[in-house]
Amino acid sequence: MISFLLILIPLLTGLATFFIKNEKLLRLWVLFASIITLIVSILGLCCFSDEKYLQYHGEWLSSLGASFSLKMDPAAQLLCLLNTIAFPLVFLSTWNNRYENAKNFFALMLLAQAGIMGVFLATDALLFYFFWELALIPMYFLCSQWGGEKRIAITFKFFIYTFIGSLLMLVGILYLYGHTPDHSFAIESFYNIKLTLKQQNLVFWLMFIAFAVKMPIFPLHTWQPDTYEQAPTATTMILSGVMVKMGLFGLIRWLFPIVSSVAYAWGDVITLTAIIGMIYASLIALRQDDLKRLVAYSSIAHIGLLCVGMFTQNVSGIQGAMIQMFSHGINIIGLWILVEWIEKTTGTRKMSELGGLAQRAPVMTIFFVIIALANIALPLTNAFVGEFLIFNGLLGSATQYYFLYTILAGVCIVLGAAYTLRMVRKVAYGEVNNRTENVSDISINIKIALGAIVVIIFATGIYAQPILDFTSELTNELVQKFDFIRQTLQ
Amino acid sequence: MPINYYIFLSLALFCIGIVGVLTRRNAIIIFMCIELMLNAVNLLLVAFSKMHHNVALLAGDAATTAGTDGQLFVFFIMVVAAAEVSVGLAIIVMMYRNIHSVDVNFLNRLKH
Amino acid sequence: MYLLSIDLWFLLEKALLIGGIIGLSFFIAMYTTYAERKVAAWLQDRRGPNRAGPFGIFQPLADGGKLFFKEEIIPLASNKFLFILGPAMAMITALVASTVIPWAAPFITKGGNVIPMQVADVDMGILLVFGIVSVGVYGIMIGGWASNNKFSLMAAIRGASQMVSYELPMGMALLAVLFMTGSLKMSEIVSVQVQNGWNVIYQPLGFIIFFICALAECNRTPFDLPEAENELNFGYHQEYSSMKLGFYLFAEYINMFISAAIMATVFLGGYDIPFVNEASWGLSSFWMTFISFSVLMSKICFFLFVFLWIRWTIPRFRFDQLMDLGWKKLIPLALINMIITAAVMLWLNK
Amino acid sequence: MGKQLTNRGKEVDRSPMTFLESIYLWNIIKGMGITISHLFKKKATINYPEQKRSFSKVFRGLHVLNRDAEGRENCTACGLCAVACPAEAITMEAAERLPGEEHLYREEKYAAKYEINMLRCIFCGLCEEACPKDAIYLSETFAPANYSRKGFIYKKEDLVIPHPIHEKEAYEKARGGRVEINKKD
Amino acid sequence: MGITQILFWFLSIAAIFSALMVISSKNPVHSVLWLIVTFFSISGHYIVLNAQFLAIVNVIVYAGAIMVLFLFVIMLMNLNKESEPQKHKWLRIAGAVAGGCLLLVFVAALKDTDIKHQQALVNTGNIGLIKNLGKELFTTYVVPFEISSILFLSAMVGAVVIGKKE
Amino acid sequence: MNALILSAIFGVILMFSGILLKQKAVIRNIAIAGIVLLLAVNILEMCGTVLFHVNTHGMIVFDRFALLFNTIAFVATFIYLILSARDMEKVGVNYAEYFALIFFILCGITLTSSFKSLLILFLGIEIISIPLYILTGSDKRNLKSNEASLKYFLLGAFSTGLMLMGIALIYGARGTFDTLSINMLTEGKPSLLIIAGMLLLLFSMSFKVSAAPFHFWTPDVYDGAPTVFTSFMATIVKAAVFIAFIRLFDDAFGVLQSQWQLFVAIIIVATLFIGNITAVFQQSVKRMLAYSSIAQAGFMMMAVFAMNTDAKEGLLLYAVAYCFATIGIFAVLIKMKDYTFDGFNGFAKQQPILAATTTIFLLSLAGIPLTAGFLSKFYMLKAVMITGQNLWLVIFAILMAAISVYYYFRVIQAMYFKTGDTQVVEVSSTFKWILVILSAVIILLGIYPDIVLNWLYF
Repeated sequence: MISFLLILIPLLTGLATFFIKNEKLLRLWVLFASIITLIVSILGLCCFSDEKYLQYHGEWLSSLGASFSLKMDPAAQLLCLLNTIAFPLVFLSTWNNRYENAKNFFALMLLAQAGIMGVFLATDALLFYFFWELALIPMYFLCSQWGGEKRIAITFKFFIYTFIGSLLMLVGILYLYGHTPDHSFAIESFYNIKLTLKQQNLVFWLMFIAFAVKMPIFPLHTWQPDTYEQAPTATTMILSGVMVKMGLFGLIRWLFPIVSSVAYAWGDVITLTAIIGMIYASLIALRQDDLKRLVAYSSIAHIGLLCVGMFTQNVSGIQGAMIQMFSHGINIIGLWILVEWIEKTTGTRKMSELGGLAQRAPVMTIFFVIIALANIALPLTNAFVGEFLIFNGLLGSATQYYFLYTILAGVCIVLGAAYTLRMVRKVAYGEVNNRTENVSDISINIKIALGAIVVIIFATGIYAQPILDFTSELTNELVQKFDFIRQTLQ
Repeated sequence: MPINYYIFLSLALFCIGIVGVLTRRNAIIIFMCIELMLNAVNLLLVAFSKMHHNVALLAGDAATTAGTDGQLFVFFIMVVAAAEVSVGLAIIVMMYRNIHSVDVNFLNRLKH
Repeated sequence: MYLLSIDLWFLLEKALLIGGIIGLSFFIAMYTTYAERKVAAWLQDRRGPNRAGPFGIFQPLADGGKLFFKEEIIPLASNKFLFILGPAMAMITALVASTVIPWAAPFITKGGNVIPMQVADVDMGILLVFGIVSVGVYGIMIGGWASNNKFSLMAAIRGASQMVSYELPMGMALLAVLFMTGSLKMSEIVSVQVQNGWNVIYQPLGFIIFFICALAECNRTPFDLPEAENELNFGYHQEYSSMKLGFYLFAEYINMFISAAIMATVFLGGYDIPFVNEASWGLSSFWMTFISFSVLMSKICFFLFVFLWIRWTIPRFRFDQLMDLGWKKLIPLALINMIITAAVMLWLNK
Repeated sequence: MGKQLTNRGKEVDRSPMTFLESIYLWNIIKGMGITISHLFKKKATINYPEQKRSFSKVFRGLHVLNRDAEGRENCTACGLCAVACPAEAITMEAAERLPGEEHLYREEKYAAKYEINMLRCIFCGLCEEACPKDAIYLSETFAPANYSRKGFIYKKEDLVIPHPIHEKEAYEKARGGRVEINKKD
Repeated sequence: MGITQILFWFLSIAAIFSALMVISSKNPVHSVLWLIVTFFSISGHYIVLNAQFLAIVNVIVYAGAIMVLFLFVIMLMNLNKESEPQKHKWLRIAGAVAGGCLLLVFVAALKDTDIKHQQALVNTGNIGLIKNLGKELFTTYVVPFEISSILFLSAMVGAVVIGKKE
Repeated sequence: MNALILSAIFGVILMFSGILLKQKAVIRNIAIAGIVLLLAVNILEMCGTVLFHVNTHGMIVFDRFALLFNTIAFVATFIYLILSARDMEKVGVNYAEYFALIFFILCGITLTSSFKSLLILFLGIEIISIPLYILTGSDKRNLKSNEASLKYFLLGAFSTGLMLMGIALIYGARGTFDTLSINMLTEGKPSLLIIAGMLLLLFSMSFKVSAAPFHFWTPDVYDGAPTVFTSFMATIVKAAVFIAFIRLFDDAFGVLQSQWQLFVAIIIVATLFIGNITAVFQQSVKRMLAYSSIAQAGFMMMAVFAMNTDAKEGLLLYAVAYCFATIGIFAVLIKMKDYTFDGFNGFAKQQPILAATTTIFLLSLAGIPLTAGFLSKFYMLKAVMITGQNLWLVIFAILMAAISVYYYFRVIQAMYFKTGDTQVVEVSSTFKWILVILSAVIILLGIYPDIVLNWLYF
């Protein structure tokens, strides 16, 4: 029931939003809606551990073997929480932004939230695909209507990339469906499929490409920096904070359990590409002058690490990745809020044109530094927990090159620290110039948003155990399955 | 007559029709070649109809009407051909009124 | 009745018959030209040709001779082959239609052989006539086109459209008759009439329609638009001279003859003598054949006379009037006639 | 008023057609009745060269220049006929009769040249009426066809009647019935 | 070689020859006339097969109505050989070769069919007679027959739509 | 049977209404009433009430599949008429005749959806084709329309010739025109005659549905024809021919599936490839839609390829989705002055409702989830997938569908993200409402297609 509500609330409120004309009312309404969703998701996380509240099953397309099945397992719960946290933050931080056709903008945002939520919750492959696309379409419109100058072409590139990916995933789903014994799209039937290695290979690549595009990892990432740059920041926050997690989540729920043996076999290759991508992204980030692009590339690097964590396929790595999914979402939203603010107040995103903001906006600077440090995974911040676990997992992983990988990944962390600190230095410190002269400090709404983020950063960074406990059961199950397969393979 | 003779005869006529359609530029001639194709089909159907009739007769059914359907089909083809011709010629004349030519190469103008 | 079962005696018999019919056709056609002039004269209170032979009965021979010996001119710009083909086709199609008409009661030889006085009593009898009539257009069209003269061409196109248009009501009028006779065979159509009375009694409307269409098919006044002198100089055979012109003219008269014969056969009982039972006279087969033949001929002559009579009474239509009449009057009428006949037949057979 | 020859005098009937008229068939049959009735009427034509119609009494044909019973020409070239001619078809030249020509010309003056243009002549007969000498009168014959316009200008030779004594038969023929009237004078 | 065979070969050769002339005549009017010849030879074939009804319908419909229309249109447009531009020579050769190949393929494919030993009944058999066809047409095939009237109606409406002057 | 007879009757009524009635609105209303009546009697027949009992001797069988498709076609025609019937006035003066022809086409559609005899198939296809030739050329003063008509006619007649040759060969092999009897093979390998005939039929049917490589007429014809009629012919008619296609190959050649499947696969690949790739390069939306219809035909061909329950259900769904969406787009397109992509610039600003509904139609055509277009494509893919061993085809189709997104979204981009002055004819609020309802239906079907498909079974 909870899970159904989580989709229904943003969906209905989103549709209703199309008809709200009053600007003030509109903002209150969407904030209200998103907070309601947040409350529901927290309820789902804390109060109702009973399965019957977390699951939902409805008749839908039964002739096709599909159903409207939702389930909140721990991984999904974590991401739902992220999703529900992200939206109020976004709405709050963009309180003062002016949008043309604001009602459409917010309605589409809420629809996207519903879609993303559906992706995390669906336990029916067809439904999963539906929500996957439902999340994409509003994003497309949001980016191309309210984005930057080159938005149309760039967003279209983004759309085509993800769409081709998702269509391939559809083929994969269909292929699996063809092999289910009871001709059903239910995830349970999918888990029961017995495939030969060759078939598994096929399915793996069909679906992995979709997820990889979404994340994105190295060779498929080219849409990402451009899109982040051109999209309206509110959308970018959702894109980078929540949507990329769809790909990672897909790995856990839809790929590894079904084709775990080939996932394991390809683990090396993918880890290597991910790491190459990380290094590449970090190096580019070092050379960036544009704030948005820098954050975008840093995101690629982080996601690469998450992917590596996933493919370690041990408890530590996967749990790390899970936590890090959450943490990265929070951190990067914080970064985007700041970048957005900087761009709005100074009129530029170029670091070379900025400087001395610490003098003019000290509160902002404090937040900026904290979030930046969280981003480079300083201990006591949330990202540290995740990255530490991932490195741990990588070291303990079964690949023969684990050591090399660990070193390379470590290099990336160092590079990450380098460019993040460079950013902080360039933006916050140095001389005040004519652009930054007349800047006043951040407004109250941003303060609230950033404050919440900082609270979460520290809370998770200091006391991550509840989350670890929460996901450990799921992770163990998965890893046992991997181990079983690994043993049978040997 | 052996049925093969008829098959080859009507196939030959059919292919001559096709060659005409492919090689001529005058819309009316092309249309005529299509009529030729239809006639080849008609001939073949009649021959088959008589063949099936023969088969039924040889099978000992003296009062058989096997093969009637083939000839009726030919009748329908003729009917349809007549209707088609009326429309087709109307179209050709309409085009001639506008461009004073029945050359099908003019049709390429649609491709830009 | 199989079309291709052939033996020698049969061939000879048919050859004789064909020769006879062709000769007869020519003879009748020749004398229809004579009759045309005579009747025209009479109806206009004149005397008509009376110089060649007693009462001018050699006039057609003289006309023919004149046509034969006139200079033959083939226009330079014309299409030679088609120019010659045109009148030939007109002539051939005119002649062929006579094959299915039963000219007299069958002749029974001493040996008991029945010789039908009909070239071919084919299954689709009357349809064959239609087939041939519909092919008859080509003579006019080809001739008119090959002349390479705009008047000829216009006349040819007029003629063709006229003939094609009037074939329709003609066929539909005939259909009503076919409902009643239940056969397409000419011989059966006649024998049904011998038993039940002439079709013209049951089908007066059909007969009138058929008759009007026959006029149009033969390009007779008031439907002689293809040769309307005052608009088209001389119509489709404007460029023709000598015997080729003669063929065209002749073909027209042969057509008249054949259509008269068909009307007589289909509507007036063919060789049947009305109101009497000739079989009870006990005449020999030869005489029976002869009498029936003369009865048919008299009917034909009557129709021919009516043709001529109409020609010299009614003025020519305008082309639009002609088409109006054909499409808007005759076809609906023929349809109605057909439907009523069918309904009545159904009712009677129930 | 007797029977009218044409319908020209009749007023056109513009009333709408009745049903019977609108199907035409009846009218056609009526028309055919009219034509067929002519089949049985007396023929208006005759077998011309063999049979001929008599001319009316007042028929005016080709001109003739008369001679008297002795064969002398009556014409004195007075010119009255030329004056009377509305079509100005007659021209003449006068000449004095020379001694020894008395048997040729009745008076002292005669027409040396006398021409009538038959293409202009309207056969009105005014010349005949104008003539004081009964020298010209209109016969019962037609002007025959000719190949040239010149041929229709009739000279005196063409017009003068044959000699009553030397060519008696021809004279009688040319004279026709008309001379009777002359004789009465 | 009986008379049937002679007729068959004669009609076949006539049909193919005239069909070839149809596509090779420069003058459209000649094409039409050759096509009429083709139709007549096909009608002849029908008679050989004792399909009398079709034979005569073929003459009435094709030779008598359809080809008249064709001739009509060609004459109205006054198309002569000068007015018909020829396709490029190679294009024509290509077309002919394509058609020939098609024929070859057909013949090669169908020369050994399972019915190759069957005979088509000639001269005899009464299914082609009008009475039998009529009976069948108005009992079993009465629905298609009525349907074809709809076809005609639509063609008629169509010809009016296209042909009527505005 | 109800619909077959009534559609013919209404064709005749409308034919005469042109002579008897002067007001165009009355004629239009008669036509709309006619289609409503057709729909009603067809639904009656689905419920078991047959008004006309005609013994067709097994040549026409109105099974559920046929009836359901007829219903779909009638609904689509109804929508088409209320959206676009007014625009036919602009084409020419023969207003009533256009409706008459459309009703005759509907009559042909009922035939092609229900035939059990090749004779009926042939007649049905011809009844569909002949009025279409005319509707294509109905804009008589427009040279493009003339040429399109002539081209369509010549090629259509040519393909009819091929089809007839195919039928003749099949008749030679089987001695019957009954599709089910044709399917009953004796034993061993099938006769060469039947294979040759079947291929010829395949080619001609591919031509009629404009599948590559027999598609070359489609863009020109769709482009040249008056847009109102392009809308009809690219949607309802095309779907009807597909129904005929699948029926023919299911009933008559089901046993021979192994023989023709490869050919169909090649045709599908070619159609998808050519349709999508060429559509990308078009500048005119109308022409783009023509190519997209080729591409969609490629997808629909997959139903023929797979030939199972899913394929048939899916084809019906596809028919609905495709017809509704395309009719909607064309209805909007007719109102435009400029048919190029640039003509749509800034459309959303001026006509937000039209733009929104058009977007939904385009999304449906592109096969984006939540629209009927997605599910119908999904059904096709699924149908092919469960035949096994044809993954390559599915992947290829998917890639092509991704390409199709490019050109559909070009319109969306133009409408929403570009600025410009779109010239639009004023539209009534009814028009807008119907479009809104139509798009709602498309979304509804995209979520819950069983409301259509359940009619197949009960």
